[in-house]
Amino acid sequence: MDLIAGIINLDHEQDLLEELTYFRCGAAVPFAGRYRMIDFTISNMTNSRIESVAVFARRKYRSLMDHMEQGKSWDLDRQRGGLFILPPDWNDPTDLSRGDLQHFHNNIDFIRRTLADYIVVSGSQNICSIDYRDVLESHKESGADVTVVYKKVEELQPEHNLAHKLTIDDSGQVMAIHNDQQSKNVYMDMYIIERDYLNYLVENCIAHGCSHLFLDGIKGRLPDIHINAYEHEGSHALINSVESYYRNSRKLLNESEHDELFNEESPVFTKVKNEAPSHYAFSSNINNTLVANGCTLEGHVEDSILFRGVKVGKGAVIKNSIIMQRCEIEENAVLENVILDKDCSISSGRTLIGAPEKPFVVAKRKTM
Amino acid sequence: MDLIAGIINLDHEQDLLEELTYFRCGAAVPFAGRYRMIDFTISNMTNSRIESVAVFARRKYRSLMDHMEQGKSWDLDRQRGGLFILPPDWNDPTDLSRGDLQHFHNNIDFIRRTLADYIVVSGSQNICSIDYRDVLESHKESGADVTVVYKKVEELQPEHNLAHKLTIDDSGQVMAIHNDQQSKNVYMDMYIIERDYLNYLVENCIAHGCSHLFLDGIKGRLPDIHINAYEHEGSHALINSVESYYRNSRKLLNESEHDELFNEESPVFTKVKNEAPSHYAFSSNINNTLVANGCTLEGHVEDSILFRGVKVGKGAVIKNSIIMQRCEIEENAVLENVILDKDCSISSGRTLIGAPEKPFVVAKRKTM
Amino acid sequence: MKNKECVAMLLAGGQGTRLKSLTKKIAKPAVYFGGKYRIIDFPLSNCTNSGIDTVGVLTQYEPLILNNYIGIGSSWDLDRSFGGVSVLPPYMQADGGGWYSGTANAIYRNMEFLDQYNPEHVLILSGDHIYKMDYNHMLEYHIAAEADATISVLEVPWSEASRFGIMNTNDEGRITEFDEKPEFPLSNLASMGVYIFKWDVLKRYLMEDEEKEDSSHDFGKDIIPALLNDNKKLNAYTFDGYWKDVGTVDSLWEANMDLLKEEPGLNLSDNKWRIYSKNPNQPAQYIASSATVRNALINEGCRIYGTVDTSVIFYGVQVAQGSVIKDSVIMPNVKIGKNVKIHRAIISEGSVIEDNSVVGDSSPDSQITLVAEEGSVMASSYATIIK
Amino acid sequence: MKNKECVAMLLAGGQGTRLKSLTKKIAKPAVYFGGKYRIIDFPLSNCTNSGIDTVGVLTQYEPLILNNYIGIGSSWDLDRSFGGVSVLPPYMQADGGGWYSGTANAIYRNMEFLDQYNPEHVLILSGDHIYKMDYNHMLEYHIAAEADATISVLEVPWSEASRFGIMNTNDEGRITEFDEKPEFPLSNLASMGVYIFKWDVLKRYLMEDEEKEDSSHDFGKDIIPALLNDNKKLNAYTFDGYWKDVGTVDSLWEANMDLLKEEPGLNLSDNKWRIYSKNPNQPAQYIASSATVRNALINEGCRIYGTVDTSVIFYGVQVAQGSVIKDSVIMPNVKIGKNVKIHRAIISEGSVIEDNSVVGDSSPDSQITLVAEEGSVMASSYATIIK
Repeated sequence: MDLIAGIINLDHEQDLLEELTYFRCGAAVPFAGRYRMIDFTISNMTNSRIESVAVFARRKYRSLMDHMEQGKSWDLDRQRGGLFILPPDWNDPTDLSRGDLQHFHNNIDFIRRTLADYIVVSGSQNICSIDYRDVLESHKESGADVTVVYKKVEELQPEHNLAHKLTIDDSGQVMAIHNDQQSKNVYMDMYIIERDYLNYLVENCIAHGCSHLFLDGIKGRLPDIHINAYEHEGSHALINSVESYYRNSRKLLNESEHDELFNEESPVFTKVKNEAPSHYAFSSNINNTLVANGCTLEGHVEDSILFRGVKVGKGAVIKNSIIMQRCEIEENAVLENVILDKDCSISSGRTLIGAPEKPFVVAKRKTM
Repeated sequence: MDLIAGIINLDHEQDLLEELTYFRCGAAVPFAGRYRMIDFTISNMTNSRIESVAVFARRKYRSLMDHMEQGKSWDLDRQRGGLFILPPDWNDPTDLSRGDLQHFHNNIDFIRRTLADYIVVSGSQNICSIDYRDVLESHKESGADVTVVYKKVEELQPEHNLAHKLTIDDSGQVMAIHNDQQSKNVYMDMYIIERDYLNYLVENCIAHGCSHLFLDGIKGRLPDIHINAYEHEGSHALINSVESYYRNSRKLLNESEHDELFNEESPVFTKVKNEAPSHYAFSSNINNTLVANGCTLEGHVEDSILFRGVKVGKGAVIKNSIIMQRCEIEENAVLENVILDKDCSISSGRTLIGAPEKPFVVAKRKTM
Repeated sequence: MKNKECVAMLLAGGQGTRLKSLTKKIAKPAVYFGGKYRIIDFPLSNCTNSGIDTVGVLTQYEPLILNNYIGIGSSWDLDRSFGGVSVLPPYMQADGGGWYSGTANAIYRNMEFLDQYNPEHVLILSGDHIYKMDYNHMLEYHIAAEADATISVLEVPWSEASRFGIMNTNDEGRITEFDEKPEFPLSNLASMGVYIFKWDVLKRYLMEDEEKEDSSHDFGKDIIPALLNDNKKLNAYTFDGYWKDVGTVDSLWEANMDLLKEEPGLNLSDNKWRIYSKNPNQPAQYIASSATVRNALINEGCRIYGTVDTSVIFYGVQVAQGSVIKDSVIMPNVKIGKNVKIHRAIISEGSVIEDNSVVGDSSPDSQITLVAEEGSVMASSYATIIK
Repeated sequence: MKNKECVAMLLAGGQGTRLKSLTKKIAKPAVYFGGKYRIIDFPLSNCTNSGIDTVGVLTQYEPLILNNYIGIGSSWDLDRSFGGVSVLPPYMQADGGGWYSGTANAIYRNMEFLDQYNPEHVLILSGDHIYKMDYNHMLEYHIAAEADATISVLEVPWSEASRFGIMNTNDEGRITEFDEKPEFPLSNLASMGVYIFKWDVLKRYLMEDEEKEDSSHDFGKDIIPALLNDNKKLNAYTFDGYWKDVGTVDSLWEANMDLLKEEPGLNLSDNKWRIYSKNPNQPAQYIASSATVRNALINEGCRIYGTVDTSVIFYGVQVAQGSVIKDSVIMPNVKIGKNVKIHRAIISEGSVIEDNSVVGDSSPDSQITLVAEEGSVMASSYATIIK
C-alpha cells in the first residue's frame, strides 16, 4: 500500500467569518453541533489511512492547539507519525522564504523525513467526505505531476467567487486555473503530489523568491506541467463567509445531506467532552433541529443547531439559528436568524432577529 | 490539602546560551545527559502534587512544544488540570497589557478558573530539587502576601551577577530586593502567592501600565507589602550563560551533587525515547562520565557528559566535554573543553580544544 | 519508596443474574445506565472526584467489554504513572491460583497488588450501585475515629429494613452488631457495601479467613462478623445522598426514571462532580419536524422522528415516524421502526424493533418488559423483534 | 462495518518452568532480555513494524506485571481507537467458561474477540522467542499462495533437527507432513511457532477440535495435524534472520551474550525496525573513574565503579568498587557490593549481592548460575545474597 502524509495549510485562509473569527482562525470555528471545521479535513486524512499530518498555522491558532492536543481524538497520537500543529516560530536569520513557503521551508523535515511517497496538501474550508486513496489512484493512473480535487457545483453561490476554478479537457487534464465567475468547476484547495516533487517545488519556489506554493509553484507552471483533475462527487460545502457558514450549517438539517457527510464508513472524529445526555423538559418543543449533548431544553426550537451545553428557558423561541457551546437563552427570549458564539447569555424577554440572508452574529461571551 | 497550581514564566528569560539558544529558548536546552532545563521545574511541580501547570513562552518555543506534548511524561496529561504551553497568540485589539503582563492578562482564565488557592510562579533557570508544599507551609505561617525562594550561595559566581538578591531580616521578612553584587542571598525566580492576590496584582499592574509583574507588582511595592523569604537548602545551579551551563553540568559528575538532584523521592521526569542500552566496545575506555542510552562507544572519554545516541569512534579522545544527542565523533578525533549541540559530526582526526573557563561551543547539525 | 494513603478495590466480577439477559454477555458493572453511562462509571468517577487515584478492578465474569471499556482509565483521568486503574482478573500461579471464590478471596488473591502501594487504608467498592459519594469524607471520618473498619450506611425506610444488611450502632456510631436481612430490625441503617479498612488489619483477617474451610470468603458473611467477634473498632458512616442498587430489571428501570423526575436525586450535569465515561464518537442528535420529545434524556447520534415521552435514550438510537416511546429505556444503537409502541420497557443494545410492533404494557403496575439481545421479550409481550 | 485484514493473537499464558525462579512471579513473556527489554517486546514490536495494529494477548499465568506492562499498548504505538492491544485473560461465562486448556483452546475461547474485527487472516504468535520478523511479508506469501495456513520455518542444523517440530515440504513449499521431534528427520525446516490461518478455516477447526474429548487443544499436536489430514493447503514460509528460543536459563544467557558478539545477529539500534519497550525513568548512567567497562551493554540509571566485561546490565544497577562482572546478565535494580566476583551468571531483578561475594563459575563449560528473587543460587555457588 502506498503511504500518504498530509499537510493542512491554513496560511492563506483568511478569517472572513467576522465575529466568529475575531479570536480564532477559520479552521477552529465550531460547526455542526459538536465539531470544528478542521475536524473534517483531519478525519478525511485519518480515514484514508494517513498517519502523519502537519498543520501550518499562522495566526489565532490557540484554540486550534487546545482542540487538537496531540491528535488522540483522530487516533494520531503516535510515536511514529502523528499530528503536528506548527505555529510560526522561526529564528533562522538566513531564511529567505516568504509567504506560505515559510511554512514549507521551516518544516521541510516533515516532508523529507516522512516514510510516505505522496503528500496531500489541503485547506480547511472545503467540508466534505473524501477518500484520498481514490485521489491517489487517479493521480497514479494519470501519470500527472499534481492532481487537484474539484467539485462541479450545481449552482454557484457567493462563496464560490473567491475560489479558483478549473478548465479541464476530456481526459481530465487541467488546462487552466482561474477565477472565472461563470465556471462551475470549483477547486477544493486540495492536491496530491509526490513527496520528492513537492520538496523540489519548495526549493525551486524559494530560489525564485515566490511567496505562494500553489499559485507560483503549480498554477504558475501550468503549460509546462501535467495537472490532473479529480472530481469529488459527494456533498460539498465551501465555507469562507458568515453567509456560507450559515447556509451550509442549516443544510445539515436535510437528512440526505447530513448522511453524506456523517457516514459509518468514514466517521468524523473530534475531541470528545464529558457531557450528560441532553435533557428535554415537559415544556420543550423541538423540531427539525440538531442538538449536541449537555443541553437543557425547556422552550421552543426549530430549524436550528444547538451546540453542547446550551440552555433554553421556558417560553423562549429559537428559529433558524445556530447557538454555540454553553449559551444560555433565558425565558421568553426570541431568536431568529441568529448565530451566537460560545458562552453568550440572552436575557429573559430579549428579541434578536437577523435576516435569512444575513444572520445576526453575536461574538463570544457577550451578555445581551 | 491545599491545592497549588503552577506557572512557568519564561518571558523575561534571555537566551544567553549563545549557540545553544540560537534555535531554542533556554528552557529547552538539553541538560544532564537526557533532560531539558524545564524538566526540573516541571518535575518539582509534579512532585509537589501540582496538577495544573501553564508555561508562558514568548519565542523559540517550538522544541519546547515537541518536548512537552500534552504533559504525559510528567503525569500531567489530564482532563482536569494538566500542562499547557501558551505561546503568544493574542488578537484582542482592546488589550492594553505590556511585557510579561501580556501573558498573565491573556491567560487570566488559567488563574481565575483553577481550583487551586495558591500559585507558584517560577522560571526555568534555577535547577534544584524543591518541594513547593514546604514553601507553602512557610508562606502560610508567615502570613505574608508573597513568599520568594532564595539560595544562600557559598561562593558567588559570575552567573549570580544577573540575579536579584534579597536583604532579609531575622524574622525571614524581605526588606529589600536589589542587585548588590556582594549579597549571597540569590533570589531563585520562584514565588508562591494566593490565587486571588495574583489576580489582583495582574489587574492592578495593567491598570498602571506596568510591564513586569515581579519587578513592578511585587518588588516595586516592597515597603507596603509583606514578602516572606524561604531558604532553599539543597543543591542549586543558576544557568544563564554558557559558562554557568558548562560548570554546573560538570558538577553532576560529583556523586553527592548528582544524588541531591536525582533522588528517588522526587524523580526528575522527561520525555522518554526508545533507545537501546549503550554499547561499550572492547576498545572503549570511559571514566568519570555520564552516558545516556543509545551510545556506541569505542574511544576514550573522561570527565564528560554524553547525551543519547552519541557515537565515539576508535582512538577518539574526549575530555571535559558535553556531547549532545546523536553527535558522531569519528576515529582519532580529539575534543577537549567542547560543547557540541545535537547532530554534530566531527571528522576523523580533527582536534577541537576550548578553554576550561570558556568552552568551545558548536551549533547543532554542524559537520566539522 | 512512595506509598498511597488509600487504594480502592472495586469488585466487578459479578454476573448479576437478576438482570437477566442484560448480563448474558457482559459483567453487571458494564450494564448501561442514564442514557450514556455504564454502572461502573459511578464508583470510578467517585474515586477520581475523591482524589483516590489508585483503583484495582477485580473481574471474573465476561470481562472483555469491561476490559476494553476501562483500558488504562483515561476516561476517568485514572491513567497515572504510579497508581491509576489496574484490571485484576483471576490468574494462575506457580502453586496453583484459581478463580475468585468470594469477595474476600478476590482481595486476598491480590494482596501483592495492594502491597506494591503500601497503603494505610483500603476502600472496598462494588460495581452494582448508582450514587455520587465523596469517599474522602468517609476516609477522614475513618481516620479521625481511628477505626479498624468503617462501613458506609444509609437510612432506609423501616418497612424495608429487613431486605438489607442492617448495622446496629451505639451512640458514638460504633457498630455493635451486623444483622443480615433481619426479620425484626433493630435499626434502619443499611450497609451500602462500601468499606474502608486499615490495610494491616484487613490483611490479617483475609489470611485467617483463607484458612477457614467453612468460610464463604465474603466480606458481609465472614470478614465483618470476624472483626466484630474480636471486638475490633467498626464504625458506621452515614451517607445521605441518592443511592440505588440496580440489581434487577425493575430497579434498573426505576433508577433511569428517577433521572426524569422534577427534582432528580442524581444530578448528572454537576461540573464539580462529573460522572466521567467513555464518550462514543457520534454526530449531534437530530429531532425531526415530525418528532415530539417531552421529558426525556437523549444522547448523541440519535434520530428521532416519532414521540419520546418520559424516556431515556442512549446514543445511536433511531425512532421512526409514528412510533411512541413512553416510560422506557432504549439502550445504544437500537433501531425502532414505524408506528411502534413501546411502554415501560428496557430495550437492550443493538435491538431492531420492526414496524408496527407493540412492546410492553402501559398499565402503571405492570412488570417492566425487557427486550434483550437475541430478541427475547421477558415479561408481557406482543412484540416482533428482529436482531 | 470496518474490518481488519489480519489480527494477531499472542499466546502469553505460559509459565516457562524451565526458566526456574525467573518466572516464579511473572509470566515468561515478561522475562527481561537485552539490557532493557522484556521478551514480549519482540513480537509486539514486530506487529507494529509489520503494520499489524490489532493484537490480542492471551494471559493466564501471573499476569499482573504483564498487564501493567502492556497497559493499552502505547509503548508499541498500539493504543488505537479501533484495534490496538487487548489483554485477554480467561473468564467465566453464563454457561461456564474456564481456564485455557491449550493453545488452540485459548483462541477458541476468544472467537468473539476476533469476530469483532471480522479478519480475513489470523496470525498466531508466541511470547517465547527473540527475533525481528516482518509478518507482512509472510502474510503476502500466505495470500499469494492462497494457503489455508502458513507456518513460518527456519533452517536448523541437521544435527539439531530432532529437537524441533519439523516440516516436510514438497517442491512448492507445501507442507506434506509435520514431525514433532522426529528421531530421523527428513527435513531441517523447524517450526517457529508462528502461524497464519484463514480465519474461517481456523474457526471451523477450532470448533471441531473443541468437541474432541481426547484432544489436548494444541496447535502443534491437534490443529495442524487435523488440517494436514484433511488435505488442506499448508505452506511453509522460510525465515532466515536471527531467531532464538529463550526457554531455558542457558538459552536466555546465550541470547544475551549474542548481543555482544562482533557482528551481532540482532541489531537493537536499527531505526527502521525499532524494538519498542516501556522506558523506565532513570537518570543517565555514570561510569566512575575507578570503573573499567569493556564489551558491555549498559542501561540508564546504572552506576559503575567496578569492572564490567562482556556483560549485559539493565537499568538501575549499581556495581561498587573492586567488583568484577564477567560474561553475565544483571537484571534491573541489582545492587552489587564491593569486591564481588560474578561470572557466567544471571542476577535477577532487585537482588542485593553483598561485599566480597563470589557468584558463578568462570570455566567456559560450566552451567550458568541463576541468582533469583529470594536469594537462592541455582547451580554452583559461593554467594552470600541478601534481599
